[in-house]
Amino acid sequence: MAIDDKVGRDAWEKLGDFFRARSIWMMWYCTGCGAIEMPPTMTSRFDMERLGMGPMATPRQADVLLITGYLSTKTLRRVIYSYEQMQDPKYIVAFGSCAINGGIYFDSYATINKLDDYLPVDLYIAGCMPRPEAIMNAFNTLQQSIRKGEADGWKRYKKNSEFYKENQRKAIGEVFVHDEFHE
Amino acid sequence: MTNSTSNSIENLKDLLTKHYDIKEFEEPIALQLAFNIDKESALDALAFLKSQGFGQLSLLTCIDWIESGQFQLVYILMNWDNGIHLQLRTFLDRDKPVFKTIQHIYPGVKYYERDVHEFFGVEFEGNEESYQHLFLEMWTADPPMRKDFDPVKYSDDKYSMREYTTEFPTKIGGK
Amino acid sequence: MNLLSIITILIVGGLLTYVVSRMNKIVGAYMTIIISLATLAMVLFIKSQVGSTYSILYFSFKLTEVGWYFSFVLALTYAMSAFYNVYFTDKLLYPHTYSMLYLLSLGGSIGLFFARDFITFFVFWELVVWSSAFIIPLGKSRKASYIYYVISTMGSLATLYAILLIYKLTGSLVIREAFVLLDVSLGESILIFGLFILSGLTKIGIFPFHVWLPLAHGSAPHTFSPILSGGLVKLGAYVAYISVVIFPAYGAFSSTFMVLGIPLPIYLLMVLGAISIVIGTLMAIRQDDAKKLLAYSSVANGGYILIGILMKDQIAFAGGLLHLFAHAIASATAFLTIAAVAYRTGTTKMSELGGMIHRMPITYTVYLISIISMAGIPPMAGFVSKWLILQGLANQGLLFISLAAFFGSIGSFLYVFRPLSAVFLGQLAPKHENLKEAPPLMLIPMILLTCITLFVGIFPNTVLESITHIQREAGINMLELQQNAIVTLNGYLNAYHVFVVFAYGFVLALILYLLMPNSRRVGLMDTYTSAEFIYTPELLHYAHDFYAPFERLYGKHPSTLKLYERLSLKVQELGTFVDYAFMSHRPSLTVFWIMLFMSLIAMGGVVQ
Amino acid sequence: MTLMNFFNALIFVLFAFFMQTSITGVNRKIMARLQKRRGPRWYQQFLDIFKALSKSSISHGWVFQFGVVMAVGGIMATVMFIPIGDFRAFPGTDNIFIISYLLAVGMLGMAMSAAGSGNPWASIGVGRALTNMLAYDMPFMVVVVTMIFAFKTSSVGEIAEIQRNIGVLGWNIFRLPLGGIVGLICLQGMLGKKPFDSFIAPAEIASGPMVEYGGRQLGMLFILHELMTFIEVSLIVNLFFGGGATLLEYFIKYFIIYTFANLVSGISPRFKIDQAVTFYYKAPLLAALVQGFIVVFTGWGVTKWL
Repeated sequence: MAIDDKVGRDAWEKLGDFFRARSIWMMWYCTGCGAIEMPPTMTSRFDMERLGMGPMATPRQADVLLITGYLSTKTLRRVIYSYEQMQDPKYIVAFGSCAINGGIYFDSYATINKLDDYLPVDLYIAGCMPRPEAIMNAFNTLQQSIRKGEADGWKRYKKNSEFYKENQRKAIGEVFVHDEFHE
Repeated sequence: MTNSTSNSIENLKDLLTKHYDIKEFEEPIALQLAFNIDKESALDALAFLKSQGFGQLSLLTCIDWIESGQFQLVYILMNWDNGIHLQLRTFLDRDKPVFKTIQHIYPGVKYYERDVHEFFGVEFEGNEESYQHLFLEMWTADPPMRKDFDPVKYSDDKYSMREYTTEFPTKIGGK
Repeated sequence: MNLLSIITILIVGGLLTYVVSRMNKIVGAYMTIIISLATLAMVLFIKSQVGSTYSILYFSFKLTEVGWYFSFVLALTYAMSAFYNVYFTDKLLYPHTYSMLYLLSLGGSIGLFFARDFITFFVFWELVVWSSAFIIPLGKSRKASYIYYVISTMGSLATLYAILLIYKLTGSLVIREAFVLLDVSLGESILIFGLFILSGLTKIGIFPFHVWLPLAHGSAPHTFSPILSGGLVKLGAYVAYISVVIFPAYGAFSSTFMVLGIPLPIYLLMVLGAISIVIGTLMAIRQDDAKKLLAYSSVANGGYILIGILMKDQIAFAGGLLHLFAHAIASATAFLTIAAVAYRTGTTKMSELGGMIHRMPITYTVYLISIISMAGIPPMAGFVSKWLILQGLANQGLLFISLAAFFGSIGSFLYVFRPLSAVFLGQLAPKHENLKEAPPLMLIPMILLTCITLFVGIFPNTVLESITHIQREAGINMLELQQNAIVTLNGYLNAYHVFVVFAYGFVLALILYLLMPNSRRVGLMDTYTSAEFIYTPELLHYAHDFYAPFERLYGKHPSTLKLYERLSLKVQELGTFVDYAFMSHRPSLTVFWIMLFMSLIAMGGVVQ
Repeated sequence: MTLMNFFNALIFVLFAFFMQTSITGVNRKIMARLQKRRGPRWYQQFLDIFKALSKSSISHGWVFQFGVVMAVGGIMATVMFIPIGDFRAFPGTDNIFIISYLLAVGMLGMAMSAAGSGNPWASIGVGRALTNMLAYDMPFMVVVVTMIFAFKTSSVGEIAEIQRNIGVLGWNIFRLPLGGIVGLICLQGMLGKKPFDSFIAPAEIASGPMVEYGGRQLGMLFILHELMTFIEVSLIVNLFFGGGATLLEYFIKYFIIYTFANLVSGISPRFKIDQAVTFYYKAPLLAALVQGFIVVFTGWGVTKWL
């Protein structure tokens, strides 16, 4: 599928987006403090499964990666490695102010401030941990944007990948860590 | 229970003052004793205390007194028989902070020394591993816990900030 | 071109090969290939001369249907495994004796199958036992050869005793008449039946006598293991055939207690077969060495063959004989593939191997098809034979034996999958990075055997045809074969239909698969490791303790080998006591014995 | 083996897929109601499968892809052998042993491609799946052998026929009560439902064999799972509940049994794999053997029945 901004989606991708909008599998990677909001969203009061969303164990099977809170440099390396293991088309939803502008950890030497420079974010949810209502509303918006084809974070990542790679290198140096714990 | 431990703290104090010239003792809370000791006799004090029943080294940490240009190493020991915690504190010079490893006394101190080296830059001769990183991955700047390290400046130039364009409406009901 | 020429060519050829390979090893190895291929061709050629008898010196042969079937299976396994001799000669200590014994054992077994009287039968039986006993120590361990020789001689001596007993009772040595003339009491017929079948049990490796099989197969030279498990195990099946079909076992034991229509002695043997299936499967699941694993699977499949032959009815008997053929091919192929891997990597330990498929794809496919047949999965020959055996057991209502049979067939999924995943799939270790595929001369027999397994799996009637001839010769009502379907009392199997529908399903799945966006090739190490960076493939390869939770269930199991060792210790103690009591020169002992006898005589009890 | 047979077979496979997938969707709603939530739409399972098929995917080598196609092909072939009422895609091939061994082709194909992905989670999952198969198949096969011995036929369709001739009381669940109970317990193992699904434990071994599948392989494996469920449940329906004379009757029985299995799975914990093996080798195997002895030696329930 040749990807460029201007050309619309071909029929095959439109059909795909129809299915992808109604059945999104969430990767089970709780990167920050917002992950505690997921259980109430999944269980009986809010029931995420009504939207056709559910948790899946591995990046290969998942569609959406939830960045639920601040991202330290070490976590960011693992998030980037998992994101690249996910299958296209994939989406990213960032929870809370820490992903938007660093939040209360803006001055820390270990956490990044603007997630958008390192990973293509499709949707931000404001709040210093958004409550399940906000999360459900966000998932609805995500589904509409997928249906309309606006959730093209994975296309942006592919298209200007050297922009992202450059930012990643500047912030965290090498993604693949070679030290005594991993050799 | 308390009178036996209180007199054991007393005879602990006499024991220590007999061996080393310790000016004064502090008792921050019950069952806890803190005292300062000079760098040279700190090592054999630790060995001596281990033989007195202080089998557990709970913590090794470092305090950065930047005004007086000194690092202060704090060893917290614990005696399981009478439950006494003991803080052994020594001062190091801030510019060239060097101390000896005590792995032969408390083997568990290996990772504490590595942690203190990573965050303060204190060298522990004899513990070659302490020169590697423990928590920080691929860290190139100088140790972050030192007071002369400015995290905000580091964070600003390493991690890009989000620019906010501030065009709020000048007056209520603006354009 | 008749039977005598085959046997003479083999015996003389064997000695000739010894001389030739003395001069040049490789030529000796090629000689074994040529001669065994010639034997295979001749065996196929003499199929038309069934029924004729020959005699030479003291030996007399009779060309029977069952003899032809067994020798065809043997000749096929020998011919195919001979191709490997060329590559393994330099690894052997005495390659010339190996080539000679290789051909002598083939000659012995073919002579055995066509023996008309007991003397020829026993002579050729000993020829096979001796030649294989001397080949096994050429491999890794001598101890395996001792144990093998002791157990099989115990069996053959028992058979010799039975033969002499029969000769005394009936006065005739010809196999087919001697058994018929036997009209003796129940006890004596049980004795003769038990003694005669004992050598069969030891050769197949049934429960109490299975101890030698894993040791011998596991440590035999790589090219001889396929023959040991594919070929020589079948000699025991031939003895079982004789002792059940030619010796009127069902008639002689009709007066004993009948278990669901089967006389008790035969039912006990079937229970032994069932136990050896269960033990073979459980032990095979635990093994880490691929060859030992396949050896234990031969113990399990030997149990199937014995049960099939002992049933002696329309369905299970044919199943037993077909399983003999299918297992011979499947386990020979599996051993050959493991030998190819061992030739390239030098080890058969599963925990040291991994990811062979990326360097030896053809060997992988051959191994896959052979284990599909060994596990008894549809499109292959193994399925048809297991189907027949299970139908026969279900028809007879033998619950315990069918339970063991199912345990064996489902258990076989576990132990056949273990080498597949530990040796061929999984991570490729860097030290195996620049391995090459097996040499071409090794690929020929593997591919040939795979095609045979597949062909017999789709058109089983080609082999079942000759099995019905055996049933006619043995006087059992023949299996009903339609165009290429098998019709039995309570089941219908058209293997060709099953294959066609399987292929149809495969095509449907392939079409659906190809419609979708194609997949991007990704390296083996780029896999989900909970977002951690791992760089050592050996550590990421899962091969050690593959079925750990299941193996823990029967961790502390009693081992028959230790039982025998304790037994031998007891015998030694007895020996030392006797030596001390009677053989020593101490006067005190002689005085003691004299006093003892005097007192007995005095009591007067000894005289009359 | 005319062309009509093949066309019928294709229709049959599609019917089996759509019926089972919609029943799974309805069951997901029932499971949700079990946990006091509303649950997804009934056609959510279709959406999941077609979404998975529409995504791009990775491959770890030719065996990784060939195994999946072989597995789904084998299972599609098995579905063609299942009889419903008097409808049989290929007459005369619905032998129990062929069906249960062709199921093994599906299992082996998936096992081969999972191990081919080189991920240790997958190999652990496959090892557990095969051990699980060794556990639940023993009691079930003993019951199957008793049935073959009792009814003198091993074709699934004829067994269902025999039961239907005597009417409702002729069902094997009543004639061979112990056998029926063992069949339902083994169904729980066959489907890989909750008490016996340690081989796809999502948190413990990252969903076992499915760890490296994404995109079209995952979609194909979902289809495989649906078809396998169809085969196993329809086996139980035909063997123990008299199969369906009409399609509607068959559908009702099928739905009740599958929902029952789902409800049992909804409320039960997960066995460790060796606990599952010891569980199956205690009570169910004993019950199956007792049932077998009753039928073989006394003939109650088979020859002496109303």
